[in-house]
This record gives sequence, structure tokens and C-alpha cells, in this order.
Amino acid sequence: MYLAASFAIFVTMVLAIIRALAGPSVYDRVLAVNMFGTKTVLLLSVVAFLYGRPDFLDLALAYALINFISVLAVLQFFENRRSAEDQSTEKT
Amino acid sequence: MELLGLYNYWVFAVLLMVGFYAVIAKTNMIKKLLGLSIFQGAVFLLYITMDKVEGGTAPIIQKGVDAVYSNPLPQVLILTAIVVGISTTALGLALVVRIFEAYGTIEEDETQRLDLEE
Amino acid sequence: MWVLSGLCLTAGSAFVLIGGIGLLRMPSLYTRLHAASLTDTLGTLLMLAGIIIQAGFTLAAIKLFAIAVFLLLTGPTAAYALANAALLSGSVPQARLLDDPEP
Amino acid sequence: MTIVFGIFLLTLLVVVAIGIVRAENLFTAVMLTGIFSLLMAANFFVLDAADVALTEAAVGAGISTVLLLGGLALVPGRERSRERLHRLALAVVALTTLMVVYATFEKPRLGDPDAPVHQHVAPWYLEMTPELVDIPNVVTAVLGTFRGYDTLGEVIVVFTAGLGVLFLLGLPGVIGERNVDDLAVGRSYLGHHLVPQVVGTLLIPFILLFALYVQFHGEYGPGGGFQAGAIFAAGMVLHSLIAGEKESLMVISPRMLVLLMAGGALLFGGVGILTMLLGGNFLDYNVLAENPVAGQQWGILIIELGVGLSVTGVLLAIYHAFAARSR
Repeated sequence: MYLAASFAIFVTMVLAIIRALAGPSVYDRVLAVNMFGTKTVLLLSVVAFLYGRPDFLDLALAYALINFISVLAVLQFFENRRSAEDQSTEKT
Repeated sequence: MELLGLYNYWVFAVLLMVGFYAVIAKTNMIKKLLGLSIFQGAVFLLYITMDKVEGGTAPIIQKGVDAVYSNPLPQVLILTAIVVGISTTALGLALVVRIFEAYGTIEEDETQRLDLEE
Repeated sequence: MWVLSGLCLTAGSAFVLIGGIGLLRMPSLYTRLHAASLTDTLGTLLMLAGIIIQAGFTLAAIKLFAIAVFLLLTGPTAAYALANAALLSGSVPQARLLDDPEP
Repeated sequence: MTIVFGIFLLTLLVVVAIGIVRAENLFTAVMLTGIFSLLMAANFFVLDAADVALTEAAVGAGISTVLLLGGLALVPGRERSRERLHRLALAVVALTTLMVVYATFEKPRLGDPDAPVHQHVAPWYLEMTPELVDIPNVVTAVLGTFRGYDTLGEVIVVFTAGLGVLFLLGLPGVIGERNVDDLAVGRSYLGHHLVPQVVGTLLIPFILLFALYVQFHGEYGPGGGFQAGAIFAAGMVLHSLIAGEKESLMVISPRMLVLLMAGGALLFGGVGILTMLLGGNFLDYNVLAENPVAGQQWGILIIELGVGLSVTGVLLAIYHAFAARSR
């Protein structure tokens, strides 16, 4: 059962990596990274049970808590860039 | 099957050299830094590969369970190295930022050209 | 119990896979975002539910529950932030039917 | 099973690494680095290194992407497009790869219990930890006491790197001419996005709580000062993203950050001095309590706290140095 689930997760990981490499826009890549993150959380939970050491779920918990910070940082990054562009167009 | 046990080391070799290629062939400094962190990752992988023991589990001792444990020593070395790695990458990034502010470019050959022109 | 957990895991795997295929096959950024984020949430929850059922009432189950709650919160937030960032950069969703002529 | 999982994850790792090197857009490369880190963590986990995987998770998910984006915001985002394959470099690289691969045929197979690395000091660590230190996590025991000198050195390296970044980029209110009050004027942050605002505010306490759990549970499960410091820093980075640079620097002032950086390392070294004053060797925790085992446990607790404080301070200070520079 866990094996089937991890297989599904693996296939999805491959699909996400293809999307991350293919693009075309940068947002597609961010989306793929984010999806890859949740898939990693799932994989870690499944593998923790597969190995019979469920006390290692801390790892999945860590990812679940902090993985979305990088996406927020991406939003911040583009907001900053846009406001910088606005200022430079105002000056000229 | 016997050879598959070496796969980790082959991936280590390839990753090491992919990172190295970025460091020596790319002129963009951020790219060089990313190559360096790939290089770093390859070394981490080599160490962690060595800690694995067949049928073992992570070296957190369970009382009353007769288990085989992996080697803790490489894990300790790499655990600290990861945090050191991100701090040194940040240091490199700071250098690149200052180089950009001084030269207006982060391409290595252009900064060299600007140096020669002076 | 095992049947229920198996059903959850299978359904979760199916949703996860569908999300992955959608991420790859959908034609534009926003449709891909739609496919990925929705199935991600449901598939993840189902899978974690399946594991929780097998874990029984232990510390591991509580941790899994926490993971599920946090993913439920962070997943849509990330999707929101991403859609917003894309919109800010000026890529506008194309609203047209398949039969419509190209604008 | 492990071998199949491993081979799959490792192959993806190589694909992503090549993708990073080939990407022309630096932003894309940074995003792929995120995937690289996730794959690395999964690999470490499959190879039974739970502590290392947690470190990679904490650093890779919360910190490294944010730092790289912070740096990228200050430089042009594209590589010059005139990039073609560098023939000579490629030849050198290919040749070296073949040589390294040739050398691996001498290596013991993955998981071979007779490998030389498992014969030397590792069995002693595994055997003596319950007796001498009596904590379940052998990694923490080796990190804290058996190889305490090494860990102290690493903390100093982290501290020095952080100091270098601060000297290069400045930190408002401490290094450089700018003050915290100059910040934030016209600075765009995520304050006007309601959803991240609410969810972030909701999650920050949990992240900080989880960091404390990782810090103090590190003797019983995966965790310790390095991981906890990175997670704590990630939580504060989230605060800075949703509340704004200035507000975040008011919660933990720049002076406080520098104090944390130095204080953590000093606490670590101070324990060493204390044990010397009590008549033991440097970082010999046996003398800290009546019972040598209890002394060891106290020593590990305190030096892990020092590590956690120092790592939090360094990573947060670096983040603020980059973020404050961009305006």
C-alpha cells in the first residue's frame, strides 16, 4: 500500500521536475517547486512509516511549516522589482 | 546488482563535476556560486553514503530494540557543514553584490576587462 | 480499517497523480496553477488521512494531523501568492472558449 | 527497497543539477536550487541520516532560497546570453568524472557493514553513548561532547561568515551609516496581501514553537541547535516578509542580532572555560555536575543552546543585511 503511494508520488515528482525544467515562464517553475515541496512532505511521511520509524515525522513537519516561505519571498521579490521599475519610469 | 551499490558514488562523481563545470566555465558569478553549492552537495552526498549500513536505521538508540544503527560520525560532520555552507554561500553572495556595485556587472570577464582598462 | 485506509491512500495517490499530469499538460499558467493547487490539497489530505488511520491513536498520528493542518493552510497561501506574483508581472489570464477566434 | 528509492532520487538530482547549470535566467536557477535541496533532504532521509535531512530541510526550505533571492534582487537577473559550451572545460570535467568513477570501483558497496569507515571509532560511539552520556540520539552526543571542539570550530566559522556579510553589506543601526528609522519608507512588503498576512500571523507562533521543540528535543529525536536556529530564523524571516523589514527589526533589534551571534559562540566557549575552572579539560562536561553523566547532559544542553542562538543570529542578520540593502 505504502509502496503504491510512494510510486504515485515519485511519478508526480518527475512530472513536476519536467515542468520546472521546461518552464516556460518563471511562475511555472515556482509552481513546480512548490508542488515538489508538498510531494516531498508526503514522501517523507510515507517513507517514515515504510521504515517503521514514525518518530522521524519531524522532518515532514518542518517542511510543512516553512516550505511556503520561499513562495512568499518570490512574491516579495517581484513586488520589489515592480516598484523599482515604477520609480525608474517616473524619474525619466 | 553488485554494481548498483556503487551508484551513489557515480552520482557523486557526476554532481561534483557538474558543479565544477559551472565554476570554471561560467562567467556569471552567481552561477559560479550555485555551481559551488552543487559541488558542496556532492560532497555531502559522499559522506552520507558512507554512513549507511545494510538493514540499519538512524543512530537514535531505541531502548530494548536490537537494531543495527548507521554510522553517526559522517552525519555529525555534514550536519554542521550544511549550516557552514549556507553562511559561506551568503558571504560569496555579499561579495558578488559589492562587485556589482563597484563594476556594474557580475560577469567575470567584463570585470577583468574593466580592471585592465584602468 | 485497512480497507478505509487503503481507499484513502489510493484516492489520494490518484489525486496527486492527476495534479501532476495537470501541471504538465494544461495549456497556460493559470490553468496549471488551478490543476496543481486544488488536487494538491485534496490528494495530500487524503493520503495523510490514510496514514493516520493506519497509525492509530499515537504521537505519530498527532504529528500527521498537524502536518495535514499546516499543509491545508500553507498550500492555498502559496498558490495565492504565486497567482498574485504572476498577475503583478502582467501575465493576464486568457478568458476565452476553445471555439473563439484568436484575439 | 532503499536502493531503488535511492537510485530514483539520485537520478533526479543529477537532472536538476544539470538544469541549474544550464538555466540562463538566474531566477530559474535559484528555483531549481530549491528542488535540489528538497531532493538532497529526501536522499539523506533514505540513507538513514535523519538529523542531516532535518538540517537540509530547515536550511533549504526556509533560508537558502530567501537569501539567494535577496542577493538576486541586487544584481541583474540574467546571465549574458552568449553562452556556449566551453570545450576545454567540458573535456577536463568529463575526464575527471571518468577518473573518479574508475576510482569508485575500489569503494565498498553501499551499506556494506565491513566497510573501513564502520570499523574505526563509530562502533565505540554507538556502544559508549548510552553509558557515558545516556541520551538516545548518538548524533547529538557525538556533536556535543565527543567532537565538541569540532562543533565549536564550526560555530566560529558560521559566526565569522556572518560577520563578513555584515561588514560587506552593513546592517542598519549597527554597521554602516543607515539607521532602522531610515528603513521602510516606501518599502513594499506583503502587508496589503490579506491571505499571506493572516496565514503567516497564524503560523509564526507554531514555527517558533517547533524551533524550540527541535532545539530541546534534539537529544531524543532528530534535532539540535543547528536545525533549531535555522527554523527559528525562518520564522522570523516570515515575520519580516509579512510585517515589513522595519517592524521585524524592532522585534529583534539589529544590536540584539549581533549580540545573539557573538553571545551564542561565547556561551559555547564559556562552557569550555567553566569546565577548565572546575578542574576538568576544555569542554569536558563531566565536572559540571556531581554525576558525570548528568554533567554531560547539562553540557550538551547548554552548548546546543549556544549553537542555536548563534545560528539564529547569523542567519537572521544575513537576511536583514541583504533585505535592507535593496532599498
